[in-house]
Amino acid sequence: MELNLSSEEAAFRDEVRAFIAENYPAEMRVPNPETDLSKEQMLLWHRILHQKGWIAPLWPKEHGGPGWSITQRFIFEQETSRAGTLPPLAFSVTMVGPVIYTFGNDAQKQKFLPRILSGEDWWCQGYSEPGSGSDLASVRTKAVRDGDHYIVNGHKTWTTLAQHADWIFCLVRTDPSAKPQAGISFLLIDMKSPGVTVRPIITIDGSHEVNDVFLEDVRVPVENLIGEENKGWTYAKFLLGNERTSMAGIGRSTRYLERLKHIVRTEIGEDDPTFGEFIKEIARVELDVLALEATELRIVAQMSRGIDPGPAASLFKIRGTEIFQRITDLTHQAIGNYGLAIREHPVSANRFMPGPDYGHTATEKYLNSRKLSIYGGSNEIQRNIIAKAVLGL
Amino acid sequence: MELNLSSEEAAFRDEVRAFIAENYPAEMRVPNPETDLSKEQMLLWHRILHQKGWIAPLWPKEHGGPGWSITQRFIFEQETSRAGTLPPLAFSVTMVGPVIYTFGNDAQKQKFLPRILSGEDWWCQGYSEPGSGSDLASVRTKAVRDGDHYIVNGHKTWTTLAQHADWIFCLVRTDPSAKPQAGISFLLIDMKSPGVTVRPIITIDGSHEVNDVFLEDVRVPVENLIGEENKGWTYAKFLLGNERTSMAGIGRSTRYLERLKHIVRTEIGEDDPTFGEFIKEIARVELDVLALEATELRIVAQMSRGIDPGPAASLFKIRGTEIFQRITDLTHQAIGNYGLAIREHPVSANRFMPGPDYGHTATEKYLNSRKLSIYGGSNEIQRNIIAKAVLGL
Amino acid sequence: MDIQLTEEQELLRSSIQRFLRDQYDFDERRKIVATDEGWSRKHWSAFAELGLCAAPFQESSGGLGGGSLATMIVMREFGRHLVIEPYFETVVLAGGLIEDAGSPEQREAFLPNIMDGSAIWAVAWAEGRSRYDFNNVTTTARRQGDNFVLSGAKAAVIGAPWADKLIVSARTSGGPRDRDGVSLFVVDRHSANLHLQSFKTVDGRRAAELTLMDVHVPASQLLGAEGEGVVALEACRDRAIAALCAEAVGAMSVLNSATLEYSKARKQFGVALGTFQVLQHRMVDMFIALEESISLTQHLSLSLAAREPNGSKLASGAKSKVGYAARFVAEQAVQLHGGMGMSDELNVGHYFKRISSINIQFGDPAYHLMRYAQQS
Amino acid sequence: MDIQLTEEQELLRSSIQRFLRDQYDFDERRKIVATDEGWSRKHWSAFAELGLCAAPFQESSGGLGGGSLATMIVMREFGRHLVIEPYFETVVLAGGLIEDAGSPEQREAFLPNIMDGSAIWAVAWAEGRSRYDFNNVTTTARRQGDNFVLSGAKAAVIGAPWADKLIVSARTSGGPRDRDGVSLFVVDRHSANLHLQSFKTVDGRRAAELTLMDVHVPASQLLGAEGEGVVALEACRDRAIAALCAEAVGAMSVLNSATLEYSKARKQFGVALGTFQVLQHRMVDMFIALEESISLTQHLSLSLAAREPNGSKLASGAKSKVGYAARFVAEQAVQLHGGMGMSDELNVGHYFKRISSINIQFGDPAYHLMRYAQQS
Repeated sequence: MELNLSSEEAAFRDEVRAFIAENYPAEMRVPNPETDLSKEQMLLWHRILHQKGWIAPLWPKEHGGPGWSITQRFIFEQETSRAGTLPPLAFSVTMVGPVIYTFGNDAQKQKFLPRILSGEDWWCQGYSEPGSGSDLASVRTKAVRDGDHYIVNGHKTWTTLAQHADWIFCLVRTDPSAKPQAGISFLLIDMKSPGVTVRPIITIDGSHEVNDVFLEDVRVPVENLIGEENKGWTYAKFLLGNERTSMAGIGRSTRYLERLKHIVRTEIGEDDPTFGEFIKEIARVELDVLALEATELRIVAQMSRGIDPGPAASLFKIRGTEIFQRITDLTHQAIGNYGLAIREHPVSANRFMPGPDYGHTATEKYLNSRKLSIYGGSNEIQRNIIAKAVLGL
Repeated sequence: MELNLSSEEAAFRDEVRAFIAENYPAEMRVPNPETDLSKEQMLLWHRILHQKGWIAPLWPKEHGGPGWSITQRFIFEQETSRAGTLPPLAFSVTMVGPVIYTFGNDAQKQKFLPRILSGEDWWCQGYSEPGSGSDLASVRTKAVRDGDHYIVNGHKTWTTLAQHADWIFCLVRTDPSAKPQAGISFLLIDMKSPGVTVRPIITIDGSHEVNDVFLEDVRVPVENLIGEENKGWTYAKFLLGNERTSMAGIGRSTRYLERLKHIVRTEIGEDDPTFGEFIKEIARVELDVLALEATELRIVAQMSRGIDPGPAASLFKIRGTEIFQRITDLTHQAIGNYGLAIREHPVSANRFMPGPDYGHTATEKYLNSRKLSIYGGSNEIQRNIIAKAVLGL
Repeated sequence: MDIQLTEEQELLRSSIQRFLRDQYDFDERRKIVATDEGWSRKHWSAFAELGLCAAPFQESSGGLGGGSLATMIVMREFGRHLVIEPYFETVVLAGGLIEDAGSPEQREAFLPNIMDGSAIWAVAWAEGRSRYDFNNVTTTARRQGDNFVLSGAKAAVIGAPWADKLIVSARTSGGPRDRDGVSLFVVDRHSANLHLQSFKTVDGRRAAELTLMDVHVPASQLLGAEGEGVVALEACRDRAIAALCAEAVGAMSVLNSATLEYSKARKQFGVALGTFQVLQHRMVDMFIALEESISLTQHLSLSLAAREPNGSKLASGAKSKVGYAARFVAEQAVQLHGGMGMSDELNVGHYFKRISSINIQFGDPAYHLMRYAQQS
Repeated sequence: MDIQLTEEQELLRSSIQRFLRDQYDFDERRKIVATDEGWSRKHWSAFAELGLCAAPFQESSGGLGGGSLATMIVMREFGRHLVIEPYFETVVLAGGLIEDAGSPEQREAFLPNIMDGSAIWAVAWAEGRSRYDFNNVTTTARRQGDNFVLSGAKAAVIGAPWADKLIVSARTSGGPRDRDGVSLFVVDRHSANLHLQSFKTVDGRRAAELTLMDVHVPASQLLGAEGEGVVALEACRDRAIAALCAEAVGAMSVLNSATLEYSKARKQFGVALGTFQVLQHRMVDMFIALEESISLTQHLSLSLAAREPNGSKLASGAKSKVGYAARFVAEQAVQLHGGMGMSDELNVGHYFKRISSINIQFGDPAYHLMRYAQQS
């Protein structure tokens, strides 16, 4: 693509590429890393990156970031995703970390940031509640001040990997009389606190990625409040805006597209009447990826010239998820009759799965990727955002 | 299709088919009947049907209808549209006629109905106004009572074939202080009245089908008021509901689809990489037509059992227009480079048109059919109607 | 239903509806799927008692003579309740093949046990690389005295772990992709040298990979004419498609109602989801998709009942159009249910998965669209 | 623009913008199209004075050295104003072919008149049944002494009625669909035995069907190597596609702004059209379609400028993706303008028609999608 790298940048790219090749743990190369790894396995790469000083590309140097340029960050992002490495814990590094170093006090920074970088603390996100959907300001979980503590009661849901988490960052309602967005505070809660219960939610692909988190009379020290009481919505929005990079998922889509091509070439003869349809649809998606990648490069070029990318994140989220859903759909179609089968979790049980290896995760990926247009602000919400922010409607 | 015809019905179908074959005027078989015929030519078939007594299938027998069953009407509709006959004047026969015999007084019935049936009067519709779009109740044309007359001032637009019309039926505002739908009346206006001016609107396909109609101090006798003053919206809605049949356009789509197949077979080799794409897209449309036809038959079967078809008209309008637009789009693509050419109107000038005959109307039809999803209540409005009427949203 | 049902058909339909409403709600179904066996013999017996297993067969075969319309009625209701029991495999596929291609002796031997619910069948036509073509058969059957000896592997045989009998396609002559030379055999599920590797399907069923290592089958178990199995399977597929379309229509109708209801009840940003115009139009398109699918499915069933000559082409057309429509409805039902749509606890995802499987069984929408196109 | 333009490129762009804004609004354009000739020599001279006709050519050819990026800049602005003059035909197609395939003598003979605006050219490659393939050539050129004698018919040659010179493809050897054996000739528009039947195109241009009945062309007018015309035309097509994509992007950007503005101003049912969520989302998709088209068009122009090896595959990809995007934008712009969108008086329909023509020129989106797919 057209992002012309300087020689320093090219050298950096080569360094990243070599580092991944040499250091990415072999045991993390499983059919479906998102669901097939234990907590300890998931953390292996995180810890390697931490040791290298590369765990938090977005963080300022003073807090432990590598001090990279926007282009370097982009190169790192591109190389890691193309290589198919499991991203570091997003809820820790990308989400709560920046909130803490931006809005937290010194004690909070000293206590939490190093443990985030090292992977010692695993964070999960307490935003969604039953019935909130994309309307995150409709928080009903209550926190009532009681001396040096808040007493928290409520029910968080769709909490990703809460089963592994040491801490949860929560939106809680501290002023029930204020307008929805005004009475919210941002609290850090130790998952080991009495009154915290995690209940698995099994999704339609059979995996356990998300959970209900019940909070019953959980006592949270006031020192765990971020910033000011009732100002939590500001921090929450900051956090959501921080997801900007990598939502296009070019690296992942490119990898899955290559695999799809391999499957189609192996499974479907050129004389099969649907062969032409497959290669045409693959070409279509490939062009979608190319156009999105070229758009991403334009945005990176603008950002490095100091231009605000605006709601580019929404565009990337919409198109990136549509593309990936389409790829998983086509892959599921490509494996034909074996699309009827699905792996049983936990895979450690090692049950029989029919058909060629490359098809074993096709069904679960097709099902699992349905979530992409729902979670993280549904694609309908993203279109609302663009309509408002770009089109002024 | 599955509508099993009784032997009487089959005989009727054969009779209709034979009548068309023997009587449809050869000079009406022009490349694009909607735009290429003179007023007199357009009326030829109308007059033949009138003589036969078949001009107004929907009308009660007492007013000149043929007294057919719902199934007979359906058969007639199907046979005429499959044979590609130009439909009789819709604004006269299907629209204003039923309003007059339902809501008009005896004098109006005696004056207007026979002339509608015979084709002596050509009617056009004065509903749309600049800026009204699909919001027809936003009528701004005013009619002020002055003794035995109304003085009408206003501007109607998108008036189909007003250049041929003898009469126009108009929605006019008689009570400016009432709510939008409450102050409207339904007036019949002689196009020869002083103050009526017709100005052509040329559409993007270069044709002259629609017009602006300016009304300046037009004096209309009060005897030309239909029903009660300020009740016009009721009659207008009745009229719109009367368009129910034939909106699916199965006959027309079937004919155009056959022609498309012929063009593709002639123009595109089987070894052309896009051949597969064409036959696949044609198959897709053919199935859309088949599904819509089967739906139409279900509705006819329901209606003949006395079941209200509900908002079936909206479903037919949406899918019928989407299908026809797709067919004209594919036909335009099929003729390749000659899709760059378009006939110049009036065709009587007989200017040079390149490429094979079957492609000569492809471009204008593609362009012209864009109107179908806009006129007659845009497809967005039709979806609103279904959302409200069927889904209760 | 929109075509006028006969009194008998109405009776059939209302008896199924009543039974399923009372005995086969989503919780009950979940329990059945979670059992070791994965299906319910109790409910199966009830189906047989209701006459469902005999419904489509000709009266001359001892059936109720309901034909393809009876199948449509049953399958549509089964689709509404995600019935897991192997009615499609036993009655529609195997029963249909036996009635259509079997000898009088075979019909007499096998059909009564299917109709009274005492035998479960499955049909093994697919192979690892066959995709959706019946002629792609590498499993061989060679004559040895009074027996055929079958060797090879069959793939993704739905219902095989539950079955007493299997119908297996194997090549008696010709090359691996020849249309001629494929024959059908009735094989005992517990035959020597027949091995099953079972697995669960995405829609809660059980299926198996079959390995046949010199399985001996008496020559009397050859079903239909030797070498003409593809023709029999193609006719079987037309009936199968009509049944699957009806099942899809049943599933779609539940998804549409559930989505509509949810959108009216669920509030977001202070108003009901259903007030958002984008979602309204989405639901209108789901409504239209369902209406068109009902029409086309009925049209197909009626055409098969009347033995119209273009029935097979029409079957491919319906499989494609209804398949695309069902996928659209299923995907949008999940989308409009938001996070809940992704949860295994709600029924929506299970309808999604059944529709996704229907779209694979006997060929996906793209496969049948091209098949239809090539016959146009 | 989102890539950083050089100072020179910025200058080029702003000078075109200023000129077109002042001298080429929609009314002016309408008047030009309505003239007998159908284009404006006055404006053409101004383009030449602004340096547009020389912009893309190499400095060694006497051009300004702007290359494919200059073409992109010019064509995008031309797309915004629906410029009717034959810049694409003369500069991009013919000029590009001469610079790329011509001999030094030919470059010297022809390019100066193109760059100073004094000569109009057109390229005649298509035939009645050629569709979009350069090898489908039945027009023949046979050697006769110092001449070639051309016979046959060429189809839908845009700009031919305006042209002084034509580049005509004809077969010097091989069968009617062979890739080898097609040659290019510079033919005087007023040659003896060359007949034109002119017609108007849907986007307001003029085109012609050409009949050649033994047209004598000096052998010196053979452009490029004999028999290798297809290769030259393919390279020409890559440049043509980049130019057409840029023009489409310009047209789309006007349609998007116009639609957005209209939706804010136009009231229906008492509120602005733009408050309806369905229309909002439609316009978001139009916005996304434009953004992606800008990106891909820039990517293609940069790749051609850098002579990337996959440029030709990328050109097909861009023609397809930008073509589908532009069609979507154009159709929705008409739809959202309602009746007004259908009126010849409003500019929207004219952008629609130009986009519709762009999608035909040098191959439609489906053709190029398959060409791209076959190279993947």
